[in-house]
Amino acid sequence: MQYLSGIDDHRTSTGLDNRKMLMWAFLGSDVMFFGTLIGTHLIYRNRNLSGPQEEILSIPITTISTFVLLMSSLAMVLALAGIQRGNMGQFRFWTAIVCIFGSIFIGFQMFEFTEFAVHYGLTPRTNLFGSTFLVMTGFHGTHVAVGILWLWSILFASYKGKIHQGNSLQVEIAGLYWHFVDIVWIVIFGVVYLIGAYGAEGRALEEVPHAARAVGIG
Amino acid sequence: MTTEHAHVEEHNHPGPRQYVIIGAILAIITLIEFGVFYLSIDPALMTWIILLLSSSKFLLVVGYFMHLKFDDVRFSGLFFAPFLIMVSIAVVLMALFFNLTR
Amino acid sequence: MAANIGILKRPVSTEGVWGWITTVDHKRIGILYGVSAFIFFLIGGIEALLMRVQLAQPDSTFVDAGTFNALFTMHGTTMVFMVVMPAGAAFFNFLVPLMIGARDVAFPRLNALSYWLFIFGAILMNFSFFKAAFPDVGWFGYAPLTTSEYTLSSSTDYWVLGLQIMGIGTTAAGFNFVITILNMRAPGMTLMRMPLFPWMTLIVSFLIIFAFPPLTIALTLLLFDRFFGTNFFDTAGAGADPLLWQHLFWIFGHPEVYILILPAMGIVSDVLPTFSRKPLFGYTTVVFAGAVIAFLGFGVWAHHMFTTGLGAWATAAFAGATMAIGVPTGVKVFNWLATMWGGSLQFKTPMLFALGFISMFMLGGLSGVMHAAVPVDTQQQDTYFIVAHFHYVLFGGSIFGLTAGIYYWFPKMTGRMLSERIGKLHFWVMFIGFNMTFMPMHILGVLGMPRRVYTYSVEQNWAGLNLFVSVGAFIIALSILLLIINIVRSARKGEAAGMNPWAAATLEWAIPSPPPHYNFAVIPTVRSQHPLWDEEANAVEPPPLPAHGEPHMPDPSYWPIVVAFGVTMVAGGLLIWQATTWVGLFVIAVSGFIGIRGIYGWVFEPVAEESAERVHAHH
Amino acid sequence: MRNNRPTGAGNTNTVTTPTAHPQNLAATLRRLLYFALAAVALVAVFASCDTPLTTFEPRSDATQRVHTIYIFVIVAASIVGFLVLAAMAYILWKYRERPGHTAQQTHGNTTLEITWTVIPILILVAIAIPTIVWIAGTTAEPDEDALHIEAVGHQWWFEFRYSGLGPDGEDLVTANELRVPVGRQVAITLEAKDVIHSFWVPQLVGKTDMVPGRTNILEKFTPTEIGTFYGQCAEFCGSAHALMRFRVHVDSHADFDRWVENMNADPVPPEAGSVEARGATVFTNFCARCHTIYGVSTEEIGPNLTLFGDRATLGAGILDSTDENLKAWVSNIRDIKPVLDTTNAMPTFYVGDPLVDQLTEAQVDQVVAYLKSLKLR
Repeated sequence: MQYLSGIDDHRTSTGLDNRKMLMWAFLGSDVMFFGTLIGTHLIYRNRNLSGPQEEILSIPITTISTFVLLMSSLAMVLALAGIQRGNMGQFRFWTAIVCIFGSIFIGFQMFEFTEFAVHYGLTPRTNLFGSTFLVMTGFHGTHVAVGILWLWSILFASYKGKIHQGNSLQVEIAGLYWHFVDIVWIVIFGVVYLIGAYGAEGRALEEVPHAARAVGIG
Repeated sequence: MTTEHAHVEEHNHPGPRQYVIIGAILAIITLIEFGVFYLSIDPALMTWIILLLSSSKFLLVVGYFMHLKFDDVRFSGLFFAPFLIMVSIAVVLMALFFNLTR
Repeated sequence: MAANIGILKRPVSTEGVWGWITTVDHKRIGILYGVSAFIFFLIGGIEALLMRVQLAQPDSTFVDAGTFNALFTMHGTTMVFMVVMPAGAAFFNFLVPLMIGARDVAFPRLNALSYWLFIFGAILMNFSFFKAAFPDVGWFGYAPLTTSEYTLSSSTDYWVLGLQIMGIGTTAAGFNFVITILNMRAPGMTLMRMPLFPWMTLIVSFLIIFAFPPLTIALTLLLFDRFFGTNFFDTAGAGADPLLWQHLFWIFGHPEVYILILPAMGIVSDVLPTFSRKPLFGYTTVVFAGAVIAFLGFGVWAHHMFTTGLGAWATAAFAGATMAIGVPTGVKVFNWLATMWGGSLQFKTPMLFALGFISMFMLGGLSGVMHAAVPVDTQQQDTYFIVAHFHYVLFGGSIFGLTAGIYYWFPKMTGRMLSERIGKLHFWVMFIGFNMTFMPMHILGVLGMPRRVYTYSVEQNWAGLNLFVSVGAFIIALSILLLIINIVRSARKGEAAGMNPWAAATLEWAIPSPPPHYNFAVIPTVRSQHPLWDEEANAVEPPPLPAHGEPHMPDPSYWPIVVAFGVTMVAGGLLIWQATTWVGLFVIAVSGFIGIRGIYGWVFEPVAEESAERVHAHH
Repeated sequence: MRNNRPTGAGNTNTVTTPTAHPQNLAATLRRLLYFALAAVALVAVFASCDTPLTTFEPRSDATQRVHTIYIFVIVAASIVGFLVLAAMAYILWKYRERPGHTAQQTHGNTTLEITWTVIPILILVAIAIPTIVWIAGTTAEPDEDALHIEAVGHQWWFEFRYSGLGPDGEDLVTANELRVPVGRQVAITLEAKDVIHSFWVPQLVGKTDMVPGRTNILEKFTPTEIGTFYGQCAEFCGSAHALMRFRVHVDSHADFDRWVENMNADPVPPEAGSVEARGATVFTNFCARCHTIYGVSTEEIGPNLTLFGDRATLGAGILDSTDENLKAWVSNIRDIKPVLDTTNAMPTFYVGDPLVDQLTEAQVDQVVAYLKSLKLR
């Protein structure tokens, strides 16, 4: 056994940064977290004894909010690309966009929850659908909110000079988290909204948008 | 080391142009999903179509926006190992709860 | 630079009580874990003894039904979450960085946070004793018994919240050790040169980060049911299925079993070669078997539910998967035996406990195979046969393995030897007491005695065996007393250990005992699996500190305990909220602020104060 | 590179501690042997006792099938356990540290390792085959003439409903003491009213859980012997879980038919003016709010008490059905059993405190006499 001297404190065995690896491990763990929530929702489908269920999901509105979240993800990579090239203006602009789009998404979700509560009388106490759906999407919304808080903090820190090209890894890690929140929503939108609500009994036909009917896919 | 590493990575990273293209594809797929929802087809077929479309969106975001396609394979392991475990567990649970095993 | 951001001045001293509270040194955190686990071990042990007094004779009125149910609930919860897991964590913390040649874990402050969350969660749960009563729904907490409809006291709320907080801490520790082991190894310390203990730590850490989320969700759903009136487990009113809880709990719970046993397997795999004076037989196989056990561990959860009416084919599939786990487990046992084959066996105390582990764990494994056979399980499920089985695995396995670890590494941790004489006495008393306690439980199970009963009638004819078992339990207690005596004696007049008292092969023995706070003056470069056996540095003092002085180590920090306190008090606020809404909301708001403030303080605090400039320049 | 692998004591770093002497080891092994012998003797003593919940005395075709596999598995596990322990003892003896003996530096042997991977696989396959055959067998449809019963778990008692055997072709309901005829297949479905319980009669049938919201199917079984068998709730179900027991009376066909007939017949009203008659009034005024006696009352909150006088036990199989026990039970159930004070819980009727008492002591005696008089004709 030999002893090396002058080893760099920041050397890692794999050459990968500890913090980035931590974020990936965390995301892996979060997969189990959301997987369990979505799984719970799915196995409780169609077990309701009473009250509204999937027929009240609004696909047009959720498609828009999904689009907003997807575009925030795009803004996130553009912000990262900006700071990695040292273009702080680009970074700040796109980061602000991410936060705004994220907030719009939260707004959509609050609108949806309010609609459910006011018009359909659906709260987490109403029935199984209310419990599983609202807790699942609520946890997702909480993740989005944490992401917004995180990115605002990074944005402010960048004005104080604490975030710069040299530690763009901070932005990359926050970005990984943000994209993860996005892919969770991709799954929820596909599995819970589209597949879940497809052919749900009592779905109002008027809901088919005129545009869709016009091109003959209604 | 971190900065150095980041620079090395950038060589094979997609740039803003590709990101915008990916973003457009994501938007189009979402639109297709929206359209498919209003088709009157067999629910099973619809399920598979949506699963296919959603997973391609999933893979695009993970692969490009999260750089997994270009990054160290160990990150993919950390992410996809639990993903596979979770999907298997969910499938088994659904089979159990929908009484497919009786 | 950072001191003026914080409302709290950066702690600078590592001395005294505050030194321990603000410590981020993995060795100190390891000792905190170890001491806490030992205290809870005594509490959990007393709970067990009270149960055994109650069951020593039929129709006993020593405790009433509610107390007994609280005792077995807290005994199970305590032993699993507050003893074996933190005891494992104690060894992870103290040893893993030493064994892989690192100066600390990857995230020292996160490490401190893990400990404080664990201890606060444990205290919160035990606090229920003063407030309402101990939780009395079983450590498995099967719904719908845990819903507010059937549990009138608030004790279950303490159980849910305490587990939740400990779970967060444990998960954080899991992340830390995954990264530490993957990323912080010394040069040349490839994964396949790592000793078995860090290997098993890595596997356990993966199990933790992937298995705890389902428990977190299950607890959250139950918490929402109890606090906010959701319907996840409301069978009568909403058509919920109570099996959901069982599935989620055991999706966590079965990997948890391996979280409890794999650290002990790692310890034994490192102790055996040292006292056999030869390398582990089939290193690759033992590592691989550990990984396979962990992986299969995610696919067998429903064998805890064979009697719940899963359906024939699901039952058959889970039975098959369960039996499959027997194979890598068996392979490990054979490899341990082969390690001793041809060796020169020294029966020092750690070796005795390791041998106790192998034999008792194997018996536990064999009885485990028995109830993998579903028809047999219909007779054994929820009887004392199961109690016997998992105590052979968790006591005969985990506790014997961890005790082997205590005797083996105590010299490294403290610099003093434990007495071999008392140690051997401890082993034999514990071994005999253990078998007296748990072997007859197999027979009780065969004779039909159900678990979790606070009483039984004379006509069942279980009295004699139960009395025998209770006597055995007190013999175990005696053996623990011997351990305490041994530790106290060693603290007073234990002989100095020296660097490598067992002439062992792994890196932690290449530095002084106890290790300096920076572990290695100079980071070693590793060239084989047995650096101290194979290479020239054997028996040579470690190199002196380089000219520029001690390595920079992370400074102590207040923020971990502040964050942990904030999180715990949010839970406390929820409990108050149930009684007095506004006070509760106030507490939640204040402690939520403390928690978030703590996170910000943490984020903007440099890892080490004096090196702040250097780190900044580096970026 | 010099190989410095230490070969035992004598290494510079080793703190010399006394090594185990062979004599000590031999003595230890001998002590262990005595201990094992004592344990075996103990088993023999206790196994010879009469333990009504034993899983080792099958009295139905179902438990007989399980028993065969049970014995096979125990024997297989014991042989494996014995062989491994023996091998371990041999290794410990043969390779103990002694002067002039050094450790052989082997690292592994692929052939050996494959061998001891394959052997457990073979043993496990041998156990898996009967397991899977047994599981497949449980899916069989019940016999044509099977006796269909629905068992419902309550906190903390068992309700048994015989399909179609009751008045007007409805269910015939009884509680805590199940009666079945010998030699006829019994097909039981399991349900629960509140929390999860488990139905288990070790000598007749293995356990299956009673899950609220689900209907589980108990393994079908045919009792092979007349007698009384003990059952027990096997899933923790709250404070009185330990006291949730029941009995199964396996009767001859004639006795069983007579019992069914008697259950369906209207009870003979007690002689006017007798103690029993006054008890009947008390029953109608108080007990009938929760308990059914066919022909007298219809509420099904508590256990059905028809033909109660013929039951051997009371309180879900925890007490012998004597007058004193019944009196204590009716007076204050809370002295006997930890009861959750929910709306469905049995009230306290008599504790000698006029502010609490709903009945007088005399009235309790009367209702006890009445209940005990409800016997088979």
